[in-house]
Amino acid sequence: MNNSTTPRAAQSAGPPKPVAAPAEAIPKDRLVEVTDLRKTYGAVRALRGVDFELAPGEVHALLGENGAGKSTLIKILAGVESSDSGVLKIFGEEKSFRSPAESRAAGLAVVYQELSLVPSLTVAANLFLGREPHNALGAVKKSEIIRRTKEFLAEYGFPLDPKAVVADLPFAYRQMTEIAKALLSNVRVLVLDEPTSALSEGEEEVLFDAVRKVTARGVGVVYVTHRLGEVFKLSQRVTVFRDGLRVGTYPTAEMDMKTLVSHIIGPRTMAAELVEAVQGHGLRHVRSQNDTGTPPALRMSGIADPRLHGVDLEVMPGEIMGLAGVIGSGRTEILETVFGLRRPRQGQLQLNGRPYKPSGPVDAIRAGVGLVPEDRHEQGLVLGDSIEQNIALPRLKPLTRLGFFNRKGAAERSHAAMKELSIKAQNRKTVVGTLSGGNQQKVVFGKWREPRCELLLLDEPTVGVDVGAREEIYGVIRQAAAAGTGVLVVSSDLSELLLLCERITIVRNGRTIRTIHRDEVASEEALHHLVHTSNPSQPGAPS
Amino acid sequence: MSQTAQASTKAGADLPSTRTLKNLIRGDRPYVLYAAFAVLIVAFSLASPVFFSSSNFLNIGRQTALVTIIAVGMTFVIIAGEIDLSVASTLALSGMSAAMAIQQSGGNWLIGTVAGLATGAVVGLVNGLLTTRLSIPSFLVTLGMLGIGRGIALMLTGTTPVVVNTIAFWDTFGEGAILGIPAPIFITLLVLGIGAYLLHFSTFGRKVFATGGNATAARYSGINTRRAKTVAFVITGALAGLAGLILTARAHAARPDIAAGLELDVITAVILGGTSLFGGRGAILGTLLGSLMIGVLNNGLTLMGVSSQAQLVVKGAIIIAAVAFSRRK
Amino acid sequence: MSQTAQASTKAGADLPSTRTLKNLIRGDRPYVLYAAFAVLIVAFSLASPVFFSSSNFLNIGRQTALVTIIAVGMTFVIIAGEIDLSVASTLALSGMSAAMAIQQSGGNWLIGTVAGLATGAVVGLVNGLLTTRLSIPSFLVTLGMLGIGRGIALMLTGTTPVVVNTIAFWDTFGEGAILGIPAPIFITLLVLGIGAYLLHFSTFGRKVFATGGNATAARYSGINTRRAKTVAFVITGALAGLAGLILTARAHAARPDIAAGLELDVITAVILGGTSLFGGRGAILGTLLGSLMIGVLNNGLTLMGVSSQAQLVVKGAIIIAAVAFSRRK
Amino acid sequence: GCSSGTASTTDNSATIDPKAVEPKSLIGLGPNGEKPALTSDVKLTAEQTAKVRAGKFKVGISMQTMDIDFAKVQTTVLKKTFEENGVQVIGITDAQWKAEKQIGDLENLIQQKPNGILGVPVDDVATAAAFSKVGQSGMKLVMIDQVPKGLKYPTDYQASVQADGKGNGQVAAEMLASRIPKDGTMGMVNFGNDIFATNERTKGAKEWLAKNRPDIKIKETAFSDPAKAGQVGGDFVTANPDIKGLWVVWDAPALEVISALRGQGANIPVATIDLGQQLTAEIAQGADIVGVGAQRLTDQAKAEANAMMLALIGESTPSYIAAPALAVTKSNLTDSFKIVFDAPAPSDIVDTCKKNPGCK
Ligand SMILES: Nc1ncnc2c1ncn2[C@@H]1O[C@H](COP(=O)(O)OP(=O)(O)OP(=O)(O)O)[C@@H](O)[C@H]1O
Ligand SMILES: Nc1ncnc2c1ncn2[C@@H]1O[C@H](COP(=O)(O)OP(=O)(O)OP(=O)(O)O)[C@@H](O)[C@H]1O
Ligand SMILES: O[C@@H]1[C@H](O)[C@H](O)CO[C@H]1O
Ligand SMILES: [Mg+2]
Ligand SMILES: [Mg+2]
Repeated sequence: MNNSTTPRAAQSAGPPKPVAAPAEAIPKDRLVEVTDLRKTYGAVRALRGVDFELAPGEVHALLGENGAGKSTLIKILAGVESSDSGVLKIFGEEKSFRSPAESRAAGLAVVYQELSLVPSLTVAANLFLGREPHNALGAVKKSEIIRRTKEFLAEYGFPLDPKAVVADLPFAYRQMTEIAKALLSNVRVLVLDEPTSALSEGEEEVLFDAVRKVTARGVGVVYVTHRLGEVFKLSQRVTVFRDGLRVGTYPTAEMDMKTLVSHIIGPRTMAAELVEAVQGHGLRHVRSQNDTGTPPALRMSGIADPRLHGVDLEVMPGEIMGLAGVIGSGRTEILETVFGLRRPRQGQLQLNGRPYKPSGPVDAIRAGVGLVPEDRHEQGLVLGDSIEQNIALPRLKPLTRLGFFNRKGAAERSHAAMKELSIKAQNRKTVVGTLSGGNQQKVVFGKWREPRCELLLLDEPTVGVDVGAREEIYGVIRQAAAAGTGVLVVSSDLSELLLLCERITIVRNGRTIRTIHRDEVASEEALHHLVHTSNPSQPGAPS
Repeated sequence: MSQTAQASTKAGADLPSTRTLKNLIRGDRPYVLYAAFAVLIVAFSLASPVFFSSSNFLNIGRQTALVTIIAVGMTFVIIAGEIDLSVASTLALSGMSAAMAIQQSGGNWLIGTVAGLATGAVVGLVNGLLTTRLSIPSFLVTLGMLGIGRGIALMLTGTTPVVVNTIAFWDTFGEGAILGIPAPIFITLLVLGIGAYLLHFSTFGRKVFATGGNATAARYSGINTRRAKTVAFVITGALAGLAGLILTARAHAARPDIAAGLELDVITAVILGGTSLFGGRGAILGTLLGSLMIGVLNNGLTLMGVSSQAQLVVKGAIIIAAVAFSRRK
Repeated sequence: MSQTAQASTKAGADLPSTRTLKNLIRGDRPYVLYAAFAVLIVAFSLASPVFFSSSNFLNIGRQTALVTIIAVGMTFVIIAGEIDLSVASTLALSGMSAAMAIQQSGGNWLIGTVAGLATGAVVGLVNGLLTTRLSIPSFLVTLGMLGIGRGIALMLTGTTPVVVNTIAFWDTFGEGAILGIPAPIFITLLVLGIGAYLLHFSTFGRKVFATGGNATAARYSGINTRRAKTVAFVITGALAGLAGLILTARAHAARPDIAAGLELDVITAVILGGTSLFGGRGAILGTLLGSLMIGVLNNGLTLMGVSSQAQLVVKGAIIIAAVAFSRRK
Repeated sequence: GCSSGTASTTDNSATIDPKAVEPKSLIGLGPNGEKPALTSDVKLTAEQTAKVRAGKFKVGISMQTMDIDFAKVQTTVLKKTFEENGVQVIGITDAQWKAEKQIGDLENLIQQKPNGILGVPVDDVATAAAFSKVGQSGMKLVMIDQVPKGLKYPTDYQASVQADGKGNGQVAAEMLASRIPKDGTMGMVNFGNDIFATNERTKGAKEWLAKNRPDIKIKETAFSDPAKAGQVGGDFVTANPDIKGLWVVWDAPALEVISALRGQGANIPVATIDLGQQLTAEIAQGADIVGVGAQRLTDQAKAEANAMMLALIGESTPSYIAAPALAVTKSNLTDSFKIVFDAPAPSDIVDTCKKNPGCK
C-alpha cells in the first residue's frame, strides 16, 4: 500500500498507448460516450445526470461510495436497465439497449458485481452460454466448447477446470469464471464491476495480466473498484461518482491517494484515522495482548478434517487476529469450524477456556460467536427481506416476548445499526436486495452488533465496501475488540490485515503455518511474500 | 457522514417498504386482487337473488372451511420453501382415526378429537422429518405419504365408512354454533387468527420466512431451519386432522376415500392468495382471500345455474384473469 | 502464479464435474436409484412367475407410454423453472379434437393427427404466453387451463365420446407395430430420443437449463428466457396431444373425461427421475426411469395380487425409500 | 404382435338370446328389505298433472358426477319430463364423485329454496346428514341409485328409484358364463370402494354363479380409481392366464380394460353393466363383449320425475322403485340403445353395426 500511493500505472500496466499528458488524456475516438444520463428507482435518484467516456485501449476506473450509482450506469450500458433520460453513444452512434443481447451485439461485455452465472452449469457451459457453437441441426459442439475454453483459459492464465460445475467452485473461482466469460466474447468494451473483491494478490495479478492483454488489443475497460490501490496499478483515467453525479474525470498519473479519497467521500472532514489509513497503515491504538492469564477467547488445537490438516491458533479477548492465505488454503473452513458449520474429526476447540463443541450455528451463536460470511448473497442475507428483518435474524431469541416477535425492539436494533454503520437506505424497511453492495455488507455487520459477541468471525469483511465505509467498518471492528470481543478476520487484502491486526496467522493447504506479529512485517509486499512462501515444503511455490 | 445520513432520511419517506399491515393484507399481490374479489361479489349479487344473503355467506363459510383451515398450515409450509401433497389423505386418515376412537371409547368425542388431531400431527411430523433429515424433496415425501395415508385409511375398515353417533361431536365440529357463529366457521376464524399471529407476529413466523427466503442465510444466522420446516409440516398435519374432524362431524361418519384431490384446492388457495411457490413470501390473509375466492366462484356459479362443465371453464378463466390483472402495474 | 494454478488444478480434479454421459444418466440423483430399480425388478421376478417376460415388459412399456411421453415435455418445463398442471386436460381436449376432425373429414386420420397435435401445441402456447408475458405463476396459469381445457372438452359433445373407426389410425398410434415394436412404445422411444437430443445436445437445451438455473444470468447472457419457457410449454402441450392420439387410438374413441389426474403421475415421474422442482437440473433418462419405476410398481404389485389399498401404501413407501437411499452419501 | 384393431369376433356370442337371460322380475330388494315397485307403475293421472302444472314447482338435482352417460341421460330425461309438466329445474350440481363437494352442493341447492331435490348420492354414509337437511328444510326428496343410511321413508325421502343392480350383475354373469368352459375361471373386476349400487351388481353375479355354475372358479380384483382400471385389469389377466372371461362392474372401467387387453393382444370376452355410447360403439365394431346388463336409464329417470311430482302434490309414492335389468348383446344393440337413451343410436354406430354380422 505504501508504494501504491505513488502513481504507477504507466510502469506496471504497460498499455499500448500510455497517457502522456492531461491535455491529450481524452482521446478523440471514443468507444463509449455518456451524456447527462438519469435513472431513478422509485424515489431513489440513482443517477442524476452523469457524463462518462471511454477510449480504446484505456483502463478507466469508475469510483465512488457505495450507492453512488456506478452499478446503475453499468446496468444501463449492459442493457439490463434503461435510463430515464440522457444520451448513450457507442462508437459515436446513439444507442438505447433494450436487452443484454443488444448490448452484447454492440460489443459490450460486463462482469457483474452480483454474480450472474448459472450455478448448475459447468465453467465451459457458462462461458459459452447463449453463444454455443452448434451444427446445422442445433446440436451443441460440446468438445469444441471444452477445447476452446481450455485454450482460452490457458491464454489468459486462468486456473480453472472447464468441466467443473460452477456451484461447486469456491467464491473466488466463480468470480474468475465470470470474468473469463466476459473476456471470451469478442468485446470492444469490457466492464468490470468490482472484479477483485475477493481475490488475493496472487489471483489479482492473473486478472491484471488478462486486462492488459485485452487493452493491448484496443479494448476499452471500465473498471469499478473499492480497492483504490488497484486504480494506480491499472488505470489511466479515473472518474468519480458521488450521489448519482459525476465529481470529475482525472488522469491517474496526476492523482494521489489522498486527493482521490477526498473526491470520493466529498467535502466531509476526513477523520484523522481515515487519512492515516489511506496513506498507509500508520500505527493506531492497538490493544496489547493480555498476558495476565486470561484464557483466550478462542483456542483451536490440532483441528483436522478432510479439508483441514492441523489448525492451531489462539485469539485473545479484545484481539483482532488475521488469517492470511491464498484462495483455497482453508481459511473459510477454519471459520466454519468455529461457527459449527463443520465438525472436526480431530482436535479441540475452546471458547474462553471452556471446551466448545458446537453442533451448528445455533450453538455457536448461543456461545457468543458471530460470523460475517464471505458470500453475503448466499450466506449473509435474505435478499427479499427488509434491513430490519435481516438484522433481527440472529437475535430472534432476545427479541421474543411470550412468543411474540418484538417489533419495537427489532426496529430499535436496526435503527441503531443503520446509524452506527451509516447504512444508506430509505429506511429500515427497505428490502436489502435493492441496496448497493457495500450497504448490503454493512447490514450483515449490523446483524452481529448487539449484543456484543464474545468472538467475531469475519470472512472478507470489506468486500465491495467503499473506502469511507470501510473505515467505518474498521471502526466497528476495533470498537468490538476494545469492548473485549476476540476477532478472527480472513482477508485477501493484506493491507487490510496489516491495518487491523496485531497478529496474523498464515494458512496454507488447510494448515496454520505460522503466526507473525505485525511488527515482524516490514511491508505489504513482505507479507505477500510470507503468505506465498512460508511453507518451503510446498512444491511449485513461486518466489 | 452526515451527508449519507441525510440522504437516507430523505429517501426514507418514499420507497416501497414492507409495512406490516400492508404486508399482512396483500402478501405479494397488489390490491387489484381484492378489487377482483369485490367485482365477483357484485356480479353474483346482481345475477342471483339469493347470493347476497347472510345465510348464503354462512354457506360459503362452511363450504370453504376445510380448504381454509388446511391452507393456513400450507401457507407456512410453502413459505418455508416446501410443499405438502398429503393433506387430503391425512384428513381422511385422521377422520377415520377419530371416528374409530369414538366408537372404541363408547362415544367419547374428546378422545376422538385428540386421536384425530394427533394422527394429523404425526403424519406431519413424519413428513417433516423425512424431508429435513433425509433431504428428500418434500414433493416426493408427501406424495408418498399421500398414498400411504390413503391406503392405510382404506385398509383400516376395508373401505367401510365409520359412523359417529355422538351428538356432542356433531355439534362441536359440525352443526353447533359458538357465540352464534356456526361451529366450522368459528373454528376457521380461530385457526386464521392463531395462524396470522404465528406467521406474522411470532418469532416462529420470522424463522419460517427466513428459512424460505434463504435457507443458508437463515442457518448462518442461527435458525434451526429443519425445525422450522418440521413444525410447519406438523401444523399442517394437525390442521388437516382438524379438517377431518369437521368433515366427520358434518357427515356423521368418516369415509376413508373422502376429500381426494383436496390438496390441489388448498395449494391453489395459498398461491392465489399471493404466497410464492418458491418460498419466502406470503400472508395468511391472502390465503383466506384465495380460499374465499374459490368458494365464492363455486357457490355463485352454482346459484346462477351454470353447468358444471361451463363452471370449469369460467373458474379457470377467472383465476387467470384475476391474477393477470393484479400483476399488471 | 504457478502455485495457484497448481492448487486449483488439484482442486479441479476432485470437484464433481458434469461429464455428459454421467449427467445424462443421473441428473441429480446418484446411481442408487438405479440400484433400487434393479432391486425392484429382481424382487418382482422372484415374487411373480409372469413378471420377468418380454410380453410383460411390453405391457409395462405400453402402460407407461402416456406418462413417459408427456413427462419428457414436463422435464423441459420443470427444468425451465415452471410447472404444467394442465397436461391431462390437454390430452383429453386434443383427443377430442383429433377424433372430431377424423369424423368431420370422413375418416382422414392425418387431419386428425394434425388437429390433435395442434390443439396440444396451442394450449401449450397459451400457457407459455400467459406465464411469461403476464408474469403469472405457471402453477396458476396451468391450473386455470386444467379447468378450461377439461370444460371445453366436456362441452364439445356434451360429454359424449367421439368414436373413431379409422383402422389406420388405430394401427398407427395404438395396436400396430413399427419395426416389430408396438406403436405406442415405438413412439415413446422416438420422443425420448428427440427429447434427449433437444435437452442435452442442442442449444435450445442449454437455454432451458440456464433459464431455470438462473434466469437473470441467462438473460444477461442474451438468452430469451421467455421464449425458452414458452417453447417448453409448447413442446409439453404437443406431447400431451400426442398422448391423446395414442389413448384415442387404443380406445377407438375419444372421451372428454379421460386421464383426469394424470398430471400428478407425470410430475412424479419427472421428480422421481431427479429433476429439481426448483429448476435448473434434470435429465430425460431420469424421467424415463421415474416413469418406469412407477409403471413397474403398478404392474408388479398387481401381478403379486396385492390389494389396491395396500398398493397405495407400498408404492408410497417405496418411492420415499428409493429416494431416501439415493440421497444418502 | 401386429394384431388388427378389432378384438376378434366370435360366433359364440351370437348364440346367446338376450331375452332368455333377462330375469322375469326384480331380484334385489330395497335398502330396507322392502319389495320393489316397478318404474312403469309410477304414473300421474291427468288430474294430477294439472295440479303439478298449477303448482309452479321448482326442483334441484344433485348429481354424483356429470361426466358419464348415466348422468347425461338421467339429467336430460329429468329436465324434459319436468319441463313437459311445468316444473322448473333450477340447477344441476356435479359432486365430481366427492362426498364433501356434494354436501356443499346440497347446501347451495337448499339455499335456492326449491320445492324438491333429486339426488344421486356419492356414497350412502357421508352424504346422509346433508341429504337429511332437505326434508328438514321442508322440501321433497327423491333418491336415485341408493338411499343414504339412516334416512327414513317417508319423512326424510319420498321415493328411491334405481336399476335392479343384482339383476344387472346376474345378467352380465350369466351371459359371460356361457363362454366359460366347465371348471374354467372367470375374472371379476370390482369397484374397490364400498358403494351400494356397485356392491349389488357383484352380489347378483356371485349369487347366480353359485347357484347355476358352481364349477366356475372366480378370481377377483378391484380398482379404486376408474381411470386406472385398465392397468389393473390388464395386469390381472397377465397374472392369471387361466382367466377365460372378465366381468367388469360398469362400462367405463370395462372400456379401460378392453383397451388395455387390446394393447396386450389378449382376446378375452368381457361382460359388463351399463350400456354407454362408447360401449355401444365397441359392440358395433365387433369387440368381444359378450353382453351387457343395462340400466333402463330413460324409464328410471321418468319414474324419478314422476315420483317427485307426485310427492310435490302430496301424493304418496312407493318407497323403492326399480327398473328391471335389460340384457343387451349385439343382436339387440340398436333397440336397446333406444330403450336406454330414449333416442336412436347415432348413424355411424348403426352403419358400423350393419357391417358386423349378427349385429342389429
Ligand atoms: N433495483 C433497485 N431498486 C431500488 N433501488 C435501487 C435498485 N438498484 C439500485 N438501487 C439504488 O440506487 C442507488 C445506486 O446504486 P448502485 O448499485 O448503482 O450503487 P454503486 O455505486 O454500484 O454502489 P456499490 O459500490 O455499493 O456497489 C442506491 O441507492 C441503490 O440502493
Ligand atoms: N465441494 C467441494 N469438494 C471438494 N473441494 C472443495 C469443495 N468446495 C471447495 N473445495 C476446495 O476447498 C478449498 C477451499 O475453498 P474456499 O474458498 O472455501 O477456501 P478459503 O481458503 O477459505 O478461500 P478464501 O481464501 O476465499 O477464503 C478450495 O481448494 C476448493 O477447491
Ligand atoms: O349407477 C351408476 C352408474 O352405473 C355409474 O357408471 C357408476 O355409478 C353408479 O352410481
Ligand atoms: Mg455496485
Ligand atoms: Mg474463503
